[in-house]
Amino acid sequence: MMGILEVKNVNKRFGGLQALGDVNLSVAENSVHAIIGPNGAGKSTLLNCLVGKLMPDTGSVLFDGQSVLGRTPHEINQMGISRVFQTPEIFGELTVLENMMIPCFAKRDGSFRMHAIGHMFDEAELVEKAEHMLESMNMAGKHHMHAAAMSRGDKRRLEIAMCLAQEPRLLLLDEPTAGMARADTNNTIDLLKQIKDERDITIAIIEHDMHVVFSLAERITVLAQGMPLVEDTPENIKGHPKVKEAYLGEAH
Amino acid sequence: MFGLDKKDATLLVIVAILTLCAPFLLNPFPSESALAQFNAGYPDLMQRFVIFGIFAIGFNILFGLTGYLSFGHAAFLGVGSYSAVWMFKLLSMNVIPAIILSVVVAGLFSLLIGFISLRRSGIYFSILTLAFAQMSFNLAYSVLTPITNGETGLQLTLNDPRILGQSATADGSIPVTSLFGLEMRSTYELVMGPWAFQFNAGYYLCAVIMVLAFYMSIRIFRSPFGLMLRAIKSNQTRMSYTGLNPKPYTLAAFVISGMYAGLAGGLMASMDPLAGAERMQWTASGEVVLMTILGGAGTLIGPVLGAGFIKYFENIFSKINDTVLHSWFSFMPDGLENLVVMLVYPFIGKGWHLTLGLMFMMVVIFLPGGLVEGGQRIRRLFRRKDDTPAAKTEPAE
Amino acid sequence: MSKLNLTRRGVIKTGAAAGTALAMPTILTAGSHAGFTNAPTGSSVTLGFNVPQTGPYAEEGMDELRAQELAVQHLNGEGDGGMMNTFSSKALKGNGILGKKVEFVTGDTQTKSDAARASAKSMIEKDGAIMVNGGSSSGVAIAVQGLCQEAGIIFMAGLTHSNDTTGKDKKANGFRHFFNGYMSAAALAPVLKSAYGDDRQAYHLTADYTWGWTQQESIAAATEAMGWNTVNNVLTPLASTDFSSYIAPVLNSGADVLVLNHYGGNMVNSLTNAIQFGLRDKMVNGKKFEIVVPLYSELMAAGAGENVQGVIGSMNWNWQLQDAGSKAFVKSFGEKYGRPPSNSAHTCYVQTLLYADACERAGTFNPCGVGEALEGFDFDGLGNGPTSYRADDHQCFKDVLVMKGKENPTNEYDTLEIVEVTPRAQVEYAPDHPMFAGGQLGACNPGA
Amino acid sequence: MDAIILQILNGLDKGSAYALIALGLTLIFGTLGVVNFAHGALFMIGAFCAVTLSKILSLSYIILDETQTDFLGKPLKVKVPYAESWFGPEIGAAIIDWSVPLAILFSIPVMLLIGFAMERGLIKHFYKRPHADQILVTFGLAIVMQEIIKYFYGANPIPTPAPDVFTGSYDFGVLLGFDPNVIIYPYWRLVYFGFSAIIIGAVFSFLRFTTFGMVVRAGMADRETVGLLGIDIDKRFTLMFGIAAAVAGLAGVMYAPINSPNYHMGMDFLVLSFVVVVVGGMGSLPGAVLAGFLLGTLESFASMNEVKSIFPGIDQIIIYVVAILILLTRPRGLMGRKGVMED
Repeated sequence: MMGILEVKNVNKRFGGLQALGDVNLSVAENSVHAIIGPNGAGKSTLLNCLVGKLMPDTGSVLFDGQSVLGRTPHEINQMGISRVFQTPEIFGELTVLENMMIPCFAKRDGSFRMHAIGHMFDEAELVEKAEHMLESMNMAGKHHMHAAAMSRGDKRRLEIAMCLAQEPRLLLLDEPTAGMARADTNNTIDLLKQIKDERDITIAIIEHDMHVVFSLAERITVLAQGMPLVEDTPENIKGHPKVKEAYLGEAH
Repeated sequence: MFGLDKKDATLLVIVAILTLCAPFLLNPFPSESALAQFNAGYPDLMQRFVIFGIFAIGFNILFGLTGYLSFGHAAFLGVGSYSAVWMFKLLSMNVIPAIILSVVVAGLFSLLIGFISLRRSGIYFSILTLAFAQMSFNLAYSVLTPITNGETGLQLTLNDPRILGQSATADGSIPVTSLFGLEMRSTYELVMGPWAFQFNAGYYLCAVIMVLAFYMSIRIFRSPFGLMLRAIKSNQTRMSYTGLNPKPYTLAAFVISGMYAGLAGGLMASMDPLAGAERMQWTASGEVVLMTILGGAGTLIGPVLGAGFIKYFENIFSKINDTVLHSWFSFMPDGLENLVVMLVYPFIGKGWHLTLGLMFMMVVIFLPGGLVEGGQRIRRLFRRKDDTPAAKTEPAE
Repeated sequence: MSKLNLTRRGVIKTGAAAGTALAMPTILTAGSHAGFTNAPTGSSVTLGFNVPQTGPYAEEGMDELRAQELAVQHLNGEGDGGMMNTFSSKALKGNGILGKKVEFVTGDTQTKSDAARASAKSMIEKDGAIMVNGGSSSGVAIAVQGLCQEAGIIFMAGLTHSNDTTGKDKKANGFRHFFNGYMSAAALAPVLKSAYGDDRQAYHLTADYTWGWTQQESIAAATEAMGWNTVNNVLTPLASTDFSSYIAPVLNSGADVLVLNHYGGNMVNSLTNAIQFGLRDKMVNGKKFEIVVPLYSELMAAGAGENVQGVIGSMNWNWQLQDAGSKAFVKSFGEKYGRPPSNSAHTCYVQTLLYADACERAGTFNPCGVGEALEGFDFDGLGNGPTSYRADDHQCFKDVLVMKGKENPTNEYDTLEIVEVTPRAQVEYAPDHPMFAGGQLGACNPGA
Repeated sequence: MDAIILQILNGLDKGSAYALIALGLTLIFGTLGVVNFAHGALFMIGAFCAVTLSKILSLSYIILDETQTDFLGKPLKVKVPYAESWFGPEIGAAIIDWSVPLAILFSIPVMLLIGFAMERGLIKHFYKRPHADQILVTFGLAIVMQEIIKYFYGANPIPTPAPDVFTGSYDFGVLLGFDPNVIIYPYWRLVYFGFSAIIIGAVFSFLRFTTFGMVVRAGMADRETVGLLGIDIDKRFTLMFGIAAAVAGLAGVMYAPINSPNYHMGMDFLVLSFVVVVVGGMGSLPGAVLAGFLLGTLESFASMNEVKSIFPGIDQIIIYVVAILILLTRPRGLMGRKGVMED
């Protein structure tokens, strides 16, 4: 079966360094797929190749049968891929509600629309959608706060909410729990589980934290030194000797 | 009201009332009193207040919202002025076609320059705009003299081949600019006891246009488009990863602000049909940056305040000479009078640049949000007395 | 209650009750509204002095301002009267103008046409100035002259040397006492011929804007007429500060004279650069290499320092002139300010007196009357010998000074010496001379 | 051919002035991350150090000479410099004559002090502020500085000649086998070129071979890490600012004889020096030097009549055209690093 995301023979070199070597990856629709690997395994490079920030030297990346290569990040996003960053990328100077409105507009109007006359809150339908998203993320009542003033956990939830507001078909998460306290991490896991249950969505997650990975993932790809090591179910990965070897010596 | 929420509508109404009453408000001192020196309610300066207000409002749409610092906006103002004067020379003395042409030409010119300059960001963008503007100035001053009349500036002459209208009036003068027959320079003078107030047709045209421009700027600030521009300033990464293309948004903002500058230039030429190359010099571009920041970049009213402040300084403070000073302090004993005059003189009259520079540093150091922030601080100071710290984060005004 | 008075300028004056029943309404009478802009109503009359007070020409402007203040004192009967005593017209009595005390307002032109117009407008609209005097560049002069024509007041240009001011951009309400590019050239040519011979190869460096072009055109025509050959004319950007790349090729071009059609900072720098290259120490074509600066001013000479030594140029007036008028002016200026006046100061002083005198002779402040009194006015005793204001283009005709940088200056003001006073007949030209063609004076405009 | 050699010479000389100014600007930007619009004013103050010293050295007392008269017909006041009465006319005159080179010594402490004061008093508070704020506050400072100079020295340029031995020019043409007078170059400009080369060399060696320089270079590459190393970076930044100010000042001192200094000469150079820095790449010292020479040479070539007859007015805009072309083809200038000043 053809996955929603098909990565074929992707290579990327930085000078003398082989960052990605013949990476193949297939993410099945409506699954949660985790990509793990030690530091420097090429996880972030791979992610950047998927969203248009980096251009692979060779290989192909197909999303829903269409190539994403050579497209800009915003074009790829409009195809249905949203990305959550390691440190939340939100519009700090804007209010929470304004933050939420932006993806709503982007979903409806595409990558550019000269929409300079009406009031942004006159679009009742979109405002309702934004408010609904905030409510479902337990952020009602924070509408008029500056996003930068929120706690880190709230920022993360806002970022995820912003991505979901675009109704993406594929959500990419780049170490969403990095640097979080255990309680926050668990909240995030619950949130992602909830999202998974409530929506038709494919989630690809890059994660360091095995606890998160094994709580969520349905399939796992292990990268080491830019090469895919194994791809299997969480149960099989857990005891896999190659994986243990790859992680050997890494303090964890 | 007008598609604005209550707070914005109030602001608009206040601004409208203030501009319409400006002839009274700017002439608070009786014309014979010593303080009449500080009166600013004469047509030329009032026109400049609102015209530079328009310029700064437009600049703020680019700089205040997207954070792109252009050092070349004066070029659009200059191009607007030249187009307007050419329209007066060739077509008619009516200001409407001239203003329309200046906005269109400035829009096209800014589209070209914006398209190229916006390929870079940060200081590289600033230097690109600066380079374009300086090129325009240098060329307008010398090589393009057939079009711009170089050093002297483009003026009307008695031989202009005006298609709609005459080259010279019956008594051998150059016709004056008008709005369907209402001469822009006609002034109604109201004398009330010791006070004299001047109501100038040109000023009111500019004032109405400025209120409209201000209204447009509020609409843009509050629109989804304005939201996108603020998003660009805040976080371009998130912007792209939300499927939005920042380039056309910034370019649109650049062109809109260029058209505002062209409008200001066209109005300037309509009030006084001359277009000089100095209008395009980089210091003129710097001036609008100063206005915007002095007033408060990214705020609605800030740029207008800043424009008024700087123009007031340039036109009122520069005219205070030592004779005037001596007459002010003549009540003091001679030695003291001379001492005071000596201490004050470096800062005013020919020294007004020094005061401007100092004030400017003070504002940037202590009031990064400009005069608007100063106003907010004062308001908060008063509010704190009866209000508990309800002062929470206010959305950008 | 109110009286409407629609006028040509479109000014409507109204006296209205000042809000309360107690206040008496001010009703403007016809007498207070004499049919021209800013007609003085009280016991005083206001003159507007529009000079650069900031920017590179600020010193020039300061000197003009000093002279104008002095002129106002003299008009009001204070001080020693200066040139009023030597002036051939005796209409001025030292009691102000037409019995009204003279007051003045000042403005800063910044040497930008926009700013100059703004400050002139503020003098006219706010301070009620009846005339505007001063300025230090042709661009500003022409811009302000246009404004004054439109507003209906008299403009007397300060330092403006472009042919255009009284050529294609002349205006009925504008007058110029200063000489122009053509007159400089006409005055210089014979002196250059006798000093450097009639077989010279000239290389021109010219400021790339209107004044530079007209100056170059004039001097090239005048020198070619006496046998010189113009090897090359290179235009230099106004913004240039370093002229080395323009000067370096001069020697190799076969030229033996360098003409610097520059003014102000440009001239100071280009002359300094040329001297650095040692041009004046070289021999070319068997002759000593020479430099000519068509338009000199004292401040430029001071800025260029010893570089001006031996360099020939022209001037409108100089404090070293020994006629009674100049001596009287230098004395009263020198005693007040401790320095000799510059030639632009002289121009502004003289123009103030001439304006006042014209008002007295016309018996009105109406610009049309004043203009008529100035047109074709012949006078003497204001430092330039017999002088005439030509009616056709409002250009003043008088002797022109040819100056040379002094070899051994005795003090900081003694930088130039007078080589020759070229008589007025030699510098005159027909009003329709091609270099001045293209404009019309138009009709005088009294404004409201 | 001779014309081309001549313009290359010219270009190198102009370029050395540009490079020197741009170097100081880049030092400040590269180490402190501050966009200093007052740099032109520092250059101007340097030139006025030369003016001031020459005024101090020629401080005079006045004697009245009854045989001559001044413009008012009174006895002429003749100024006799103290230097001449103390050291004798010849040595005294020589001291006055050499005031510009002496001003190099005089200006270093002055400029260092001004630099320290500026950094401690003002710039320090702007490290964390947006670049726009830095531009504005330093621009305000530049206006204030030039107005102060104008207040004391007036608006007119003040001639500040080089020592007599440097007047005249050297005939390179003869050296290269051309006719005499074909390629000549003023001595003082040659001195200026050599001087710039020495200063540029000194700054580079200072950064390369001293511990201080290594810390600063590390700071230029990654400010935060250096801060983390526990090195007292504050003091070094202050010193760095002082050095940059001194470099600007020295450039100004030596420039004084080339063009008589006036109060707004800094503004004339400001735009130009920014263009140079940006073309070179913000924060890159070799880039600044390279761009300085490049733009100087191109400007010289653009002033040739042969070029101007093809592109009228090209010398008016050449600098900007080059800047635009380079920025569009090389996004970060000739030698700029990624991520510097792009937000």
